[in-house]
Amino acid sequence: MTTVVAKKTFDHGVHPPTFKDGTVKREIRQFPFAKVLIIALSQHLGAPAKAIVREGQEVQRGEKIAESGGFVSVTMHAPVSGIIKKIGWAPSLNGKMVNSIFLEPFPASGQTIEPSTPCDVDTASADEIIAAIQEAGIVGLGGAAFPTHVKLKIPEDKSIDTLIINGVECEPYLTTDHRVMLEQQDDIFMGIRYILKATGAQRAIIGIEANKPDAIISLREKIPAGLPITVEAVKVKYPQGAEKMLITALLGREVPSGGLPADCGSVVVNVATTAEIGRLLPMGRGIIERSITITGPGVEKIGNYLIPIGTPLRYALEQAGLKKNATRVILGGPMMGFTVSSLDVPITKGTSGLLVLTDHESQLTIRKEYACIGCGYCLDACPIFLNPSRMGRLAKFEQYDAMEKEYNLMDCFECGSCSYVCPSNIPLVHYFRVSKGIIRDKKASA
Amino acid sequence: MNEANNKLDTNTFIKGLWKENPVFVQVLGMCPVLAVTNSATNGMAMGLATAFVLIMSSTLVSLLRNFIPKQVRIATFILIIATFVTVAEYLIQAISIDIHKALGAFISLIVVNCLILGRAEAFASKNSVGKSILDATGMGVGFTFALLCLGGVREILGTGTFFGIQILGASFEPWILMILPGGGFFTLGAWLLLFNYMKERKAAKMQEATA
Amino acid sequence: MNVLNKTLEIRTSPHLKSAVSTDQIMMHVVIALVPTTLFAIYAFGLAALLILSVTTFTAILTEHIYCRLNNKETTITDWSAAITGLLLGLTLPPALPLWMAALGSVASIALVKLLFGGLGYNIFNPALGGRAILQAAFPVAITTWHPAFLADRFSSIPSSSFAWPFTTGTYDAVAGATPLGNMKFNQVSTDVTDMAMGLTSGSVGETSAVLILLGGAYLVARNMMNWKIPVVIFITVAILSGIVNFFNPNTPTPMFMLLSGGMMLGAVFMATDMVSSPVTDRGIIAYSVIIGIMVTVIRLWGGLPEGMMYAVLMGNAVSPLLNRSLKSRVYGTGKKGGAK
Amino acid sequence: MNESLSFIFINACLVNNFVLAYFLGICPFLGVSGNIGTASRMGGAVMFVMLVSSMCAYGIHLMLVAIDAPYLQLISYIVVIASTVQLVEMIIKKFSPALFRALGIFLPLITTNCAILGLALFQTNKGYDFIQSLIYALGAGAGFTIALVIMAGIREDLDIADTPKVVRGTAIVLMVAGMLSLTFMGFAGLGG
Amino acid sequence: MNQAELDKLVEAPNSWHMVRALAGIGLMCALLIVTTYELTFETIKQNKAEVLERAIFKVVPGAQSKTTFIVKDGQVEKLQGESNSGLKYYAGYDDSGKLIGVALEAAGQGFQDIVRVLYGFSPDKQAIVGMEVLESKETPGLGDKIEKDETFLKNFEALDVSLNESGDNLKNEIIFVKNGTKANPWELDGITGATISSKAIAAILQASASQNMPFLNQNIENFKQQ
Repeated sequence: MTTVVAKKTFDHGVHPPTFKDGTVKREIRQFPFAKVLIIALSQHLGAPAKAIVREGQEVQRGEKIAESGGFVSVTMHAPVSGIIKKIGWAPSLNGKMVNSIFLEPFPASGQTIEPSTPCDVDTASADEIIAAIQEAGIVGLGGAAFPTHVKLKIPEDKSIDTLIINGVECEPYLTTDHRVMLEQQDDIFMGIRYILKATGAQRAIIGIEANKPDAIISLREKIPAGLPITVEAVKVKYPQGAEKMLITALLGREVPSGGLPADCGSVVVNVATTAEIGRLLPMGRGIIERSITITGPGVEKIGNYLIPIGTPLRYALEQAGLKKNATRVILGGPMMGFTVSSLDVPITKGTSGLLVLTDHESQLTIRKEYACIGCGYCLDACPIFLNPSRMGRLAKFEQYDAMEKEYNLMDCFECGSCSYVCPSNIPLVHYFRVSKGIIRDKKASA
Repeated sequence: MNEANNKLDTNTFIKGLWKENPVFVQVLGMCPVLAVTNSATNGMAMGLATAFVLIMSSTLVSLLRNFIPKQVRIATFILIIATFVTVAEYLIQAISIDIHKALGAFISLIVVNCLILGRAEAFASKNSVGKSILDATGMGVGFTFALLCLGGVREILGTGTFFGIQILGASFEPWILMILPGGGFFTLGAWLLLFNYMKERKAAKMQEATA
Repeated sequence: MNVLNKTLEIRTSPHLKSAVSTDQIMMHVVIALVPTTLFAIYAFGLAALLILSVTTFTAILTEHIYCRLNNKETTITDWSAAITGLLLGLTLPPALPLWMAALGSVASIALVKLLFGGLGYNIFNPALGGRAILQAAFPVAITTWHPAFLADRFSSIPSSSFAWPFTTGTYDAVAGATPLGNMKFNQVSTDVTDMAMGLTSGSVGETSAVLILLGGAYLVARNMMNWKIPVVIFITVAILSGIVNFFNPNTPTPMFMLLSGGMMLGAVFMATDMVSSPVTDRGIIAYSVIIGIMVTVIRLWGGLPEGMMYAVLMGNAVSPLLNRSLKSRVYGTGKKGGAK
Repeated sequence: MNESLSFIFINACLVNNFVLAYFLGICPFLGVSGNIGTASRMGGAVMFVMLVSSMCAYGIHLMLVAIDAPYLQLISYIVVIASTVQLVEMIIKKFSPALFRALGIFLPLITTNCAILGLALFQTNKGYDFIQSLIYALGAGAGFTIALVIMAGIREDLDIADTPKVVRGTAIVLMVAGMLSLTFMGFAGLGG
Repeated sequence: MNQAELDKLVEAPNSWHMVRALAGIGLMCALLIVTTYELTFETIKQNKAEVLERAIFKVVPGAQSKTTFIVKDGQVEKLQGESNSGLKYYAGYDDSGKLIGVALEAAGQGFQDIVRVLYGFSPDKQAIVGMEVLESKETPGLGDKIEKDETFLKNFEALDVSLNESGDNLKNEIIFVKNGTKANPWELDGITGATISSKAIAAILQASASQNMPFLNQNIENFKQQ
């Protein structure tokens, strides 16, 4: 394989092993339908969607089943033709119950999708494109699940010069974005055209980590004539895929503390999201499935799968096959992903990976905790130059005020680099998550 | 002020020795406590000088407590204390130049010992003469006792002597650290530690008893 | 499929850990000290072996007993007590009475480390803190040097080593003088190569600059030591003493300054102690500069021939301040964050 | 011996640090060293008062020598220092409310700070002239501030440390002071 | 708290009471101080004189009486009464009233702080014949050996300070040598382990002697009348 030399990057960060070799060569394959799909009405950040179907109603695959509950909210579509069994509470990732639509597929249906009104990139206005993106139910597929149209709606007082397409995929184990970049290149370029128009950016940069040379080279070759797109390689480092880090690496700019990428003239969209936009908008459809890496030492049939939204984890893992010693099921990557407490949780739009670890890996992370010895590893790891060592101690002794006011706790985006390197095995990110919660609660009640 | 409160009881005296010991419990008047306790003799001399000033000024303050208006009380207290300190200084010089030399400026610094002003303000200015003398004596003895404790430990370990008398044998290697300033801090720290420890144990026992 | 029915493990991210752990770091520090230790025993014979064993063993024992008394799990397995004991031993003169060495070891662990909360919370480097206490307590004994490479060093032990506890030791031969003492009091310089190779008199483990640097390089290669600390200290000392030496050739040369006394051991193994040095980048630089300045000032103008110990302790004392006042610029704040 | 100004300064500031070698001003050292900001402001206030009271003490001493009344030394020093602090407080309050807010609460505390009186007594004992006295006050004040700020930094760290219960409070501060005192011994012999 | 006390608290400040209290107490204090001062004055003076005399007789061995001289306008004069300024020379005489030595103070920087010493000069021997530390803060047990160490004090049985030919300076500087290596009468044998403090004494004596010896030798006649 050819290699690509990359110089661009950000300061600090860590180099965890990538574990991507197992799935990177496996093409995205269609996943079967589960017996019941659970479509949570709140699987994005912002207001929950409002169901527009009732129990017992029959729906077509691709049909709108819920409309957005506000501007920061998106539409939901039926991932399968079938019958609405129930609208009610179902478990979600963080343990809370959320309102969901339970959909039972028709076993014999051809599962074709009805045609709809397309959005033409050449004729539509910026606002029309943004509305279409919301209508298509598109959210950030990188993991945050933030409604994409909100991100692309640039405030009046700001302007964007550069659109960054995030193809970094720095989380270990995950390869879905990598596969998307190899398999859906036309969709990506089409998506970029939509986004450029929606945001008014003059150029687009696709940022890809240097460990995906095949994607870099083939995307470079396929750039359609006349489009202001470049493909840039960035160094392999975690968390290179974080918005702020990618902006710094590619543009040398910093997003102001507490601000948005738009504050420094850029907007970052995940590559899979871009591909979705480029694929769905010309046909006027909505997101009904997404590609997910199912991997980890605890999985028998690892690979990248195109899975209908709403598929319960239990069904997904049954299909992929679990090993006996599996202990930990993680939604997302190993650095920022969450362990699930129940396998009845459905796959949502934000799910980029399903990682199963075994006793062996589990043992590596459960080690004796020592007091902070001030080694400074975490300071050298923190991509935003915080002092996790100090903040960890402050959190332990419940001095949240100092953490926020003197040590910029709120700038932490919980990438986990500090916990990863900590030789004393202090759960730093966990402390920070809890502390941020406490500070937010305090502010809310004040 | 009720009658029972005005009675001369032993508690007024005893509390200064132990329960409210000015050094170990209230941590007052640290500067002479540390500075001159490099030997038992010095500690003792300093303690007695302080006790003298404390008792005399408490007596006078108590005697004059109805004569001194509230607004100028601190000023008069300081005046009275400074007077007795000056008196003490001349007396010590008359008794022994060597002790005066060893204690140096720290005799004068008794003036700013918060213990004395504290007792004058908190006790003598509100209580009868008899009670005030008792309280001052208790505090003074407690203070002297504490200084002796510190000075004793520091002298024994630091020079192998106690009140100048060799007690640890001629071949004892003195821990010079103990008579240095650092040793003063360490020794007082260790005494406080001991007091904390005993308090903790007592509290734990009490808890056990109630549980 | 019964795997799917078992209780899942709930953990917070990240679910990956780098392999290095605190006890391993500590263990590697001990490994890095091995060449220095072996050379110390080779140079000073049984005396060094005894003193190093006594300090190390006492340190470990003190920590163990403390944990037992407090009904805690023993913390000696984290190797930090061993490091403290070993480092303390390396900074002591070879013929020091063993009871003093043991006392110093107890002070290091109990007073300077455990009272402050144990590993991670100590403000001062325990080994140096213990040595400072010994220096203040027994100033004569701790500045009485023993010549290196005596012919009978493997067969006899200096009589002072076995002085009865709490008594003064009797010293055998005419004491050896350290290069720094010679420089300060007799204006006699020592050959630089001798000092680099460790052929001079001095504390048990401070004589061989080359082996100390080797140990340091080992730790730096494993990213278990901040190389900036020794490097900045060396640069500061070299520049300062170079300037002074330029105007007054009677003062020691920069090379002499770097190779003599506890400079190497202090800069490489004491100042770099993770717990008692700052964590922020700029704090580390300031810390090292302060140590460099202070050691030069004490050596050139102060009353003492050697100031490395005091310099590092002073660095430790101001570390909390440096950590607070010299933070790194947080991403997106300050000058760069505001710019578009 | 006519001591050089640099010697006086270094000696008062480092070698014989008022707090760590003479134990002067231990009360504020133990009381106001919990927080770096407070400590540095307290240090500034003490330094300022030291300068003023040093000048006053020099004048009083001249006067007492003139009227041959050495026995009034202590009493006049303490009275003058107390009233100087009051006066300074009033002046600052009038002319610089900002400075008053920063230093205000410390000024009354300083009255009973033995470092101030100690300074006045020492400079008289040592027979310093006016300039020497000022430098001495400056050195002592700087030394006090340094010790106080270093201690505050350490105590802020100790607040978030797993110290055993029995040493918390004054005991651990004294232990730190002991270590600092040992550290400052390294400065011995400097300034000559 | 009863009613009477509450009344006292709200009572308006009475300036007459304040003045009365302050003046009364001030007067009383002044009285107390002056009384003590007068009562102890003689004893203290005597104590101090004794201490000084003890020191002088120690550094000028054999002296039985002393006279204090000061230098005024370049002239040696007997000190009348008290004086706090200027260097004093204490001449020591034996039974027969013969001058046997002059004691004077010197000071310089030691290890911790200024060291003040008193040393005796014998015009006959042209040597320092005694040294006493008046004030030092040298490290106890180490630096303070300059006060106690017998071998060190032996240096001052006869430390050569004879003048050079022109008589304006010492022939040989007083120099410090390492313990046990003293070879010449002008060398000061140091103390092992207290090198810095003993070296400081050498420096103090050298500075003071080179300044004072020529003067003393020139004016030695003036000191002879008791």
